[in-house]
Parts: sequence; structure tokens; C-alpha cells
Amino acid sequence: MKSRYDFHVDSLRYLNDQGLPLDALPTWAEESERVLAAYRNMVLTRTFDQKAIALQRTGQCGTYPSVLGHEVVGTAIGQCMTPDDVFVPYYRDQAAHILRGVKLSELLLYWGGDERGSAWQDCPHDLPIAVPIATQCCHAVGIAAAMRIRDEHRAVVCCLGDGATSKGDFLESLNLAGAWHLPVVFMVINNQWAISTPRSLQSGTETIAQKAIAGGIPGHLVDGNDYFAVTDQLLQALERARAGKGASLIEAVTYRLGDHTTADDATRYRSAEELKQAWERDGIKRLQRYLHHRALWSPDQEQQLQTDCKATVELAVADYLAVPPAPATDMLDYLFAKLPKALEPQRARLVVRHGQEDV
Amino acid sequence: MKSRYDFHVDSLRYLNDQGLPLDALPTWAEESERVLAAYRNMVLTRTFDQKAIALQRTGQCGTYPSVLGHEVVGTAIGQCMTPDDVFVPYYRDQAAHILRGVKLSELLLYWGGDERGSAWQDCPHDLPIAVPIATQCCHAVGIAAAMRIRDEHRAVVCCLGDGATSKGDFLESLNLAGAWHLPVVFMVINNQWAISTPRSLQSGTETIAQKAIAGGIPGHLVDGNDYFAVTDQLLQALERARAGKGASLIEAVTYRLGDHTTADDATRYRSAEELKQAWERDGIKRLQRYLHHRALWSPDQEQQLQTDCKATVELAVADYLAVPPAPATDMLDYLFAKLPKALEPQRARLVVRHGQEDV
Amino acid sequence: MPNVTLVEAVNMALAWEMDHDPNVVLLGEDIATNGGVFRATVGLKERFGYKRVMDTPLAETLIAGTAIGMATQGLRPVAEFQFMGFIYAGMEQLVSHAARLRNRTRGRITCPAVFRAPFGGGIHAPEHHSESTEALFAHIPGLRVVIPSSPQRAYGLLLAAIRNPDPVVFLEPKRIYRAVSQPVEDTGEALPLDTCFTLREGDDVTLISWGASIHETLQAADRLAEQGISAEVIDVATLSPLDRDTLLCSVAKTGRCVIIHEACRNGGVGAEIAASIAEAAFLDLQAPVVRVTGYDTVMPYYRLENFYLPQVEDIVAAVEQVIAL
Amino acid sequence: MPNVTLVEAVNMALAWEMDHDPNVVLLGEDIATNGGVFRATVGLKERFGYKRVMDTPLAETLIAGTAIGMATQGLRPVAEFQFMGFIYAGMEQLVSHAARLRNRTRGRITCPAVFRAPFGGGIHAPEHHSESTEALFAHIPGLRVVIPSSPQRAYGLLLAAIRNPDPVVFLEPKRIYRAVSQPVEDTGEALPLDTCFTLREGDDVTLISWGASIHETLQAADRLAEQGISAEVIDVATLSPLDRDTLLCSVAKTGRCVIIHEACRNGGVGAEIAASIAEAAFLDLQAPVVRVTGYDTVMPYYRLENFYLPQVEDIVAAVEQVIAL
Ligand SMILES: Cc1ncc(C[n+]2csc(CCOP(=O)(O)OP(=O)(O)O)c2C)c(N)n1
Ligand SMILES: Cc1ncc(C[n+]2csc(CCOP(=O)(O)OP(=O)(O)O)c2C)c(N)n1
Ligand SMILES: [Mg+2]
Ligand SMILES: [Mg+2]
Repeated sequence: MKSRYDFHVDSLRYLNDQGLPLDALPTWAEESERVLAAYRNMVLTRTFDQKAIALQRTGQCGTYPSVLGHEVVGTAIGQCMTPDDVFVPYYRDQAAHILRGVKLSELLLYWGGDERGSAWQDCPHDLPIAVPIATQCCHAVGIAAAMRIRDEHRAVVCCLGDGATSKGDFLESLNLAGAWHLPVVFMVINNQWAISTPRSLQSGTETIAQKAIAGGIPGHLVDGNDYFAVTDQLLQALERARAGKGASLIEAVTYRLGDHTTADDATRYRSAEELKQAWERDGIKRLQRYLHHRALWSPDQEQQLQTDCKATVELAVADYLAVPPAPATDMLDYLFAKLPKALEPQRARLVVRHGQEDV
Repeated sequence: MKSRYDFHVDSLRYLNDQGLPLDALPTWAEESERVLAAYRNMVLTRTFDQKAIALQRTGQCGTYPSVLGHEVVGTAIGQCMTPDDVFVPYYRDQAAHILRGVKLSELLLYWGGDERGSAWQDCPHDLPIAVPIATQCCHAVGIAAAMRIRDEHRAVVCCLGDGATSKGDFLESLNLAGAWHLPVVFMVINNQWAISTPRSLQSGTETIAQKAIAGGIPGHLVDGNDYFAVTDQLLQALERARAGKGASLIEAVTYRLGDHTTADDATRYRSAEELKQAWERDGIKRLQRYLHHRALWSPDQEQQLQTDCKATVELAVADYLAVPPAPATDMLDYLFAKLPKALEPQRARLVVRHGQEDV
Repeated sequence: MPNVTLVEAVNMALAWEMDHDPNVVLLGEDIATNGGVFRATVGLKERFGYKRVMDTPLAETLIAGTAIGMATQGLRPVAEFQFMGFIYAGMEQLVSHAARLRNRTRGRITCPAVFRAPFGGGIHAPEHHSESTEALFAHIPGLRVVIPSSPQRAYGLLLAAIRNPDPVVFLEPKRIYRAVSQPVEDTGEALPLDTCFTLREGDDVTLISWGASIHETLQAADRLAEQGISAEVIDVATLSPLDRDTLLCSVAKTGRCVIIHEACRNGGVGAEIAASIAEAAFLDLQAPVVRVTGYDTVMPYYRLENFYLPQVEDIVAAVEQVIAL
Repeated sequence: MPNVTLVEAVNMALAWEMDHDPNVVLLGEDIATNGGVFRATVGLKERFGYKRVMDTPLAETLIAGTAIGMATQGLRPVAEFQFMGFIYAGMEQLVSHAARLRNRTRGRITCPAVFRAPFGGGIHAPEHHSESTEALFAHIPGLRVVIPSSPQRAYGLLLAAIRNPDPVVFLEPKRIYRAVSQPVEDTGEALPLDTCFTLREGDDVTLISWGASIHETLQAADRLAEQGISAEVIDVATLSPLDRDTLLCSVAKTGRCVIIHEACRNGGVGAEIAASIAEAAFLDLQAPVVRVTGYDTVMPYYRLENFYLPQVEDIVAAVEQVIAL
């Protein structure tokens, strides 16, 4: 006696590569100020990104992971989340951080080898950048569980890459999110590569979204270069989460247009042709075309925006470069709430060796 | 523009609770000697199990995990695997071990607190019992990968419980099995409980079999108390694996009829009613009814079998109890292929302290 | 004042703190309905509800990471690893996040979580159920490692651990979970962390230990007293950060020191203590610091476990050896 | 004889052994097409095929466990963790399986696997990319922990590690991956494991170190020589099991000892070495064994990393201190 259980994931797209709607846009898309703000943030993010790479190349910043190709997803996240929500990022979420209140200079400080780059003055609640892959997923469900324990109507957005979906932390977290109906949205940014490992070697699955089925939560595919699709799916997922209906997984399909980091050379493992094709699906260009098409944007405005973004970034760089190194004693002073007695001799030694004032 | 991807898992059952076929049985079921051998192994396993519990209760064995409710699955595994295949067990696979050549006395020795209980004289290749949950899944894919690297037509069967399916090791292994098309079958024995944690708290999914979808491999549900269903699905999965067509996941649904281990008291967390109902689906009784129905079995034969099994078990117990403790130096002598110089003083100390001969 | 065992004291401390701080929540495998495999959390789900006493799926990485996430929100999660032998999957979360969140965010995000685990051998448990790998955690800056060795200290130190604003790995010596009962006042009074406890004063030799081995150490001190040797016994209690002052003061007085622990010798916490004392008390020491420890091998299954564990006579012999010098 | 760097020597050893033993296979993240993020495996996929040089999904538990599974079948897997900072998810597999398989099956199943990871700071890397937690592995009975500090030793020790019938954690000091070149004969000759290497003989003080710190240690020895102090320099190389004999012999001669390591001090491998020497060479020592180490904190991000790392002048100062006694 055979029977069967059926499952599915859906897939969403609004704009074609030329920025023309394939379907009626969601109603919120009528808020043109929202769409314009999104576009501006994408351009600012890309401007910042280019500058950060340049700083690294000239020895003024450490290894840096370019956000090229992720601007649409990050911007959608930054817009859809409320200040009360908690963002649990990985390390390629610059576009979202900017909208969440992280300063550009703070991002530079982090990649410039300074812990103060995670002290985020104007973004007190979001989790810091997570470098150990997928580990942040467990924090996301922990935070979501805290919200449920306290009966709050808030939600968590957790970002990770396609590579991260192979790691146990993510899969265990998916399962908890499903078992406990947690208010969390996992946003998998499938940029087709995990350093040199292509999506096809990462997993034998047809989609990443289908991994949601293992956690018993809905899985959605969206075109990650389509601002309307990402936003719409995320708004629904967040609403669902805040309403106590549980978690979702969104796979945003895009492409890592840059090297993995400034320490990487992607030409070692992928073809120029593939990269060229990916550029044709670039989400910023696509949204720009949409805006032109809707007569919401002009070459003059574009010119002005470019100028403004450059100025904003230059100011941030100046701020960053003006930050003197922290005192050596900082390495001990933030380890615990209060310096344990056991560490006092070591702190004293740091003071002697590096001439820092005692606190 | 919405589109969707569909997935499914199937579910298989041949016998109803009364042991009557619901459908035409698979052709191999005509081999009555195979079916009878299966039945005998199930009874032997249960006889052994009762004895092991009794030994623990009388202080002659350590904590022991009863196999009650798992006899059908384990027997099917033991029968379907060839000697060349590799079995990667967890800790409740007694029925399979017996058919794979592990001695009953070795099983007792293991749970009796003696490492020699994993030295398995007549079962050289299978992996030892794995206590750290789900860790063995990674070994299973590693072994399967070795088979692929060497172009061998062998397969791996990896057992785990429902609780184990929450742990990253399992999920990471599923993914590798799918990505690399490995000759491995994951047999999840869903006995509804992980110690006191019911299946419903373990995961929000409708089935466990659907977790296969996250690895991109086929997932199957079978009635784990139905010898024909388990065997048939496993035979197909093994054939697929050996033919180079890749991995499968089988969820065998059964019930843990005993306490988690002798250290557990299941009445603390589950109802007598639930247990009673589970006994009605007992797979041994069901197969016995089938055999009677097919006139393959008589009360006399049953009587004789019970007597034989008891005798076999008593012999094994005698063997087990006759094993003198290992020399204390064994704790150092098997750590490395050759005792490192650094450990010589410690070994000498053991010899002095516990009067063992030097080797 | 009730007479309670160590594991009951753990339960009492959890109950007290849950009662007084709504932010305290518990999570782990089998801790809610079952009350934990050692019954450390028994009755707490009934009393505080399943929202504060949570059975988790079987996944230690997740347990560690979920607790961390909760802690970042100002909850005070107390996560249980069912046995120390199953803590390793949580290692990445402990090392790369719990220990670092405050430091890497310069105090913006913190991790006031407690990670409990029963540890140690001697209860005839199966494979992987007798681990003593406290040294792994003691080596990680940013983690506190706390081990109680009596019901009173279990109560007071666990309260302190939960109230501590930083992560604590709280290891409970399961061999003595029920070995002794002791009156424990349920007044919510915490004991200090980062401080060794001198359990017995003496002049001739300093015996340093923690966890279950404290009991053999105290017995050894009794026996030594019969031989006219006066041993000071110190329970380290907080293994990291280490209160070297108390240890050094004692050795300055006695001039001799024996360290006792169940973990294997190579790279055990005894090594750090011995190295610290040998360096700082170089001129005070009249004999080398000697370690009485487990062997450098995997904890044997239970038929051989007593050959592995430090015994009273081993301690006595070590003391006789250092006294003879 | 080619002049090669340490990382090139790693590549040479892998190539030699793959060429001579068909059972040797490599697995890890980005090791095949990309040749590893440090290029340690560059060219090997092209030479030996993707069946023997495998890019894995991004999952360290899996990498460790898969290698173990392969090893049980008589393969000789060499698994790469991309950085030591990402090894922790593999901890359970290393501790509970790799280290124990032989012991728990009484020799029936074994684990001849090598687990490679670049480690240590000083290369201006991002967070989590500068770890030195070798002590965690050295404390696990059943694991060998091997650290080369020159191209020649990288070549010879890696060959030995792969041929070794038991698991080896092979940690490569990435700060000196390309710091020096040295002629290395590609003859497949292994160096002994479980043996310290005396790099420089001396009479006044024994300097013990490993990994990248060996270089500051040798520089310190040069400076000390200018001051008329003759330092013996020992590269421990195999941190566990530890060759105490070589260390003790040297200290018996010099009477003074300084241990240098990059890892934090508390519970570092230096503690075990100091404790062992202080115990066994009690009567030989004319000064306490002193440790020059990283601070007991998380490795700082790169702007402060040089304040954390032991410097040549720290070593010189420590020697001056012990010589003064
Ligand atoms: C646990 C862990 N393992 C390995 C690494 C090294 N590493 C950094 S990024 C990366 C690839 C991540 O790929 P993906 O998740 O797809 O994110 P992407 O970088 O493409 O945005 C790897 C292997 C790490 N940071 N953490
Ligand atoms: C990593 C790990 N965590 C916890 C345990 C303790 N433990 C032993 S069995 C068990 C439940 C396992 O349940 P399941 O996988 O369903 O198998 P079953 O015992 O029901 O056959 C637990 C939590 C363990 N052995 N390993
Ligand atoms: Mg990616
Ligand atoms: Mg179960």
C-alpha cells in the first residue's frame, strides 16, 4: 500500500531583466518614495563598496568582502525591518546595515581591524557581523525564542549565504524555528558561490529554498535582483512572523559580482562569460530602468545621487582614518564586565609595555 | 510571476496490524526460508534483550538500551546487507548486529563496561556502536565516499533515531550524500521518542522522511513494524546505492516499547495507554500472525524457537560472565598503534599499581 | 534548613533564581517534562511553565547557540548539556561567540548565559558519559569555568553564575550528585566566583583539587593527619579566571603542593596551576609540585575506571613523596 | 634541490605522498579548483583528479567526520580546515571519534587521518582568522598534535603525519607560510614524530617554542648571544605526545628555561611543559620556568595584534630575568 506526502516551494519575480513588470506590482510599490529610497541606498552601498576595496588595495583597510550583487537584498531587508526587529547578519550585509543605522565608518573600522567597528552607536540591538559561517543562525532562533517567551510582536531576520546552508548550525536552527513556530525569517543569499565552491557542488538539491521542508517551514524562492520580489516576499514573511504564525525561509537568487574578498581572485575558478551574464541581471541597473520607465528618475538625479554618495562615503572614510588605535589595554578591558583579579598583572604589563594610562 | 517546485516522499506498507497483506507482497516474499529466518532473528533479539535488562537489574551489566520495538527494522537491515556492505550503527541495533556476526557476548561486554565488546571478532568491518548522537552519519558518508573513490559496488547502511535527525551531523551528511551521489542508505528509526522528548517536539515536520528533500535525495516512509515494507524499501535503496545512483533516506515508523535505557523510567513522561496501543502494532507478533496465516509456523515451532533462543542467550551470558577484566594497561596499549615514549612512565605506573605484567 | 544533595542544591538554586528573576529560563534535552536525566530540573516546568523550561530538539550546537541568542536579549538562559561528553558540538558557539560577544562588540552585546553539564567518571556509566575535559574551557579567554564540590557551593556558585553578566561553564561532578547531603539555606545568597575555597587548614602541604576529587582529597588529608602530616585542602571552584593568590599564599606557608584532578594529566588544569605555582613560589617550594591525575588516555569504560581515577592512596603517596624531600 | 617556502613544502609533501600511496586523498573547502585559500593544495586536483582532491560543502563537522569515515576504510585522508578558527565544529568528531576509534575497538577500526589547519596571528587577517588553540587538541589523548616551523620540517613532518597509523592534527603557522625559503629535498623522507628538534645549542638557558614563534625565539637567541648569553633553542614540533626527555636534558644542562608561545598563557601548552620541567628538573632549575605568551584574552583584531604577540624583546627580557636569578 503506497501513499505519498507532497511538498513544494514557490518562486516569485516581478521585474524582467529590463526592469519591466511581468505582472501587476504589489500595492506598496505605489509608494514611490520607498522605491526611490531603496534605489538611493543601493547606489550608496555600491559606492561605499568600491571605496572600501580601494582602501584595502592601498593598505588602508584589511581584507574586505565586497557586497557587489547583494545590494538589492540588503536594501529590501533594511527597509522591511522595523527598528524593534533584530537583524542577525553575516558579513556581506552592508546594504542592510546602512539602513539599520550602522555608520559607514564603523563598517570600515571593523574591516580595518578594530573591534570598535562593532560597537555600532546608532544601532544598539542588531547582532554584530558573524564570520564563522552559519553560527549566527542559532543566535537568530535564540533571539526569536526570547521574543516568544516575552510575547512580543517582533521578528528576526537572519542572513546567510548559499555555502552556509550546508552547515549544521543552519539546519538545526531551521528545525527549531519550525518546531517552536519562531518569529524568524532566514534570508539565504544565494550568490552562486562560496569562495570557489559553486552552488552545484554545495548541494545536490534543485533549490536551496526546499531545505525549509526539512524544518517544516515554508520555503520561497525570489529573484534576488528584483527589488519588488524580495521586498514583497519578505514583508509577507515578517508579517507572518510577527503574527505568531512562524518562520520562513527565503532564497534570494543573485550573483556575487566581485571576488569573495579582497584576498580572493575569482578568475581562478570562474569564467568571464558567467560573470558577464550575471551583470546583465544586476538589480541596481534593473531598478534604475524601472524608475526611468515610470518617469521617477532622470539622468540629472542620477548625477546628483552619484555625487552625494561619493561625498557621504568620503566623509565616512575621513572619520574612519581619523580614529586613533585603541589603547592596548582594550584587549583586556572588554573581555569581562569587570576585569578579574587574575588578569590584573597582565593589564599592568600592557600598561608598562605600551605606555597606556591605567583606568 | 509565481512558479513552483514540487517534492514528495512516499510511504509503504504491506501488512495490516493483524499480519494480513494489504496488497500483493513483493516477489522475494515467496522465499519463505528468508521470512522464517527473519522471524527467528527477531525472537532471538527479543529474548536477548530481556536477558540483558535482567542482567542490568541484577548488577551484572551496565546501563543498557532495550531494542524492544526495533527488532523488525534491525532484522531487515541484517538480511538486506551483504557482507561487503558496511553497517554504521547507533546503539539500538542489536537485531542487525546479530545477523552481521557480532556475538551476543560481545554486545553484553560492551554494555558491561569493557572495550573488548567492540572488538567484534566475526564482524571485522562494521563500525562500532556510536553513542554520541548522529555523529556516525558523517562516518557513513565518508565510508561511502571511499567506496566511490575506489569504484566499488558496495553500500553503507547508517542507522539513527528520530531524535538524531535534529542534529547537524545528520543533516550535513544528508547533503553530502546528495551532492556526491554516495552509496549510502540512512535508516531513521522513528520510535516516537528521544528519551523523554516526543517526536512532535523534535521537529515541526509532518514526516522525518521529508528531511531527505533538504539533501536532494529520495525520502521514503515505511511501517517499521512491517517486515515486508522495511525489507522491500531497503532492498531498493541498496540496489540504487550499489548501482551508483545515489543515496536514500528511509524513515521506519515504529515505537520504543521499553524505557530509553535501564537508567530511564518512561512512565514519567508517557502514558500507559499510548504504550498499550503501540504494542498492538508490534512487528514480531504481526509477522508471527502472517506466518500462521500462511501455514508456515506452528505453536510447536514457536515453543522450540523460544527454547532455542533462551539456550543461545544463556550460553552467551555464560561466555560474557566468564570474561575476566582486562589488564589495566589495556587503557594505554590501544590508544596508539605503538605506545609513545611519553606514555611509558604512566604504563609502568599502572603495572606497579595494579600488578600487571609488562608486555 | 533542609539537608540536600548536590543535585538538589542545583535544583534549589535554579528555582530560587527563576522565582526572583523572570529573565532566567532553562533549556536543554529532557529537562522539562522529565526533569533532566539526573533530575536537576525536576519540578521546574510544573512551577514556571514550559515557556521558561524548554525541552529542545537533540542538537548541542543549537542548544549553545540558542542560549547565546537568548542571552543577547537580556534573558539569563541556563542551558544544560546532558553530559559533558556531548558538549563538543557546542564548542564553536562557546569559543567563537559566548566567550567573545562582549569583547568583540566592545560591550554593546553581552552573553550572560550559563552552560551546565554533569561531568566526571566513577558512576559506571556507558562510553562518553564520564568525561572531564574542563581544561578545554579553562583555556578559552572570556569563559568562566566553575565547578562546585558540595551542596552548599553548588547552590551559592550556581546563583553567582546565573547572576554573572558573562558566560559561565558550570560543571557538576555527577559522581557526588547524591554522595552527601548537607544543610543548605535557601536564602538566595550567592558565593563569590573567581575565588578558591580553603576547606581545611594545614601547615605541611597544600592539596589543591576540584569537583569530585575533593572528596578523595579530604579523605587523604584525614589519613595524613593520622600520620601527623597537616594538609591544607583548597577547592579551586572557579578554574578560570584562576585565583592564584589563595593558592600561592597557601604554598608560601606549606612549601609543598600536590594537585589532584580526575582529567588526564597532559594539559589538564593542574598543569596551569603547577606552572603558576612553580614560577611564582619558586623560592618557597621545598619540593616539586606533584600532580595526581587520570592517565593520558581515554577514560576507560567502567570495568577499568577505578584504575584510572585518582584514589586516596595515590594522594597520600604523592604527599609522602613531596614530604620526603 | 628547490628552495621552497613552508606552504610550498606542505604542497610538496602532499604531492609526494599522493604519488606514492594511492590511498592518500584530500578533502576540504576550496582545496581543489582553487588550490586552497593559501594555495597549499594548488595543482593537486589537476595532477591527481577530483576523486582524490575533493572540494567539500561548507561544513566542518562533516569534513572531520567524513575524513574519519574514509580513514576507517584504509584511505589516508588529509582534511583541511580553512582556518583554525573554524575547526571547532569538528571538535566532537575529533574528540569522540578520531582520537578513540582504535582504543574503543581495541584496534579493530583505526583512524589514520590528518587534519590540517593554518593557525596563528600576525597576518592582519579578519576576526577568527588568527587563532592559536593548539592546547585544546594537545589535551585530547589519542590525538597527535604536530606543528612545523620551517619548510624542511613541514615537509618531513607532514609525510610522517600522513604515514602515521593514528590521527594527527597538523597545524601550520601561516605567519611564516612564505616568510622564509629553504632547500627541501623532495625524496619522500619523513622526519620523526614525537621528537623535539634542537635548533641551536646553548649552555645558559633553554628556549622552548613552536610554530611561528620559533622565529622570534631564534632572533632572541641571536641577540642574547651578542650579550654573551648562550641560549639553546628547541622546537617542540610534536606537542602531544610530548618528548619531555629532550626538554629535560637541555634544562639539566642549562638550569634555566623560558617557554614562548603565541597562544594565551592560561592553560596553554606552555603550562604543561613548565609544570613537567618544574617537577622533573626541580633540583636542576636555578630559576623559575618563565612563559612568554599571548595575553589571556581573545586574539585582538589586527590593529592591536602586535601588542598581543610575543616579541623578540619580550623573550630577551624574560631570559634576562631568569639569568639574573
Ligand atoms: C565555519 C567557517 N568555515 C569556513 C569559513 C571560511 N569562509 C569564509 S566565507 C566562506 C564561503 C561562504 O560562502 P557563502 O555562505 O555562500 O557566502 P558568500 O561569501 O558567498 O556571501 C568560507 C568557506 C568561515 N568563515 N567559517
Ligand atoms: C550528542 C548527544 N547528545 C545527547 C546524548 C544523550 N542521549 C542519548 S540517547 C538520546 C536520545 C536519542 O533519541 P533517538 O535519536 O530518537 O534514538 P532512540 O534512543 O529513541 O532510539 C539522548 C539525548 C547523546 N548520546 N549524544
Ligand atoms: Mg555564496
Ligand atoms: Mg527515538
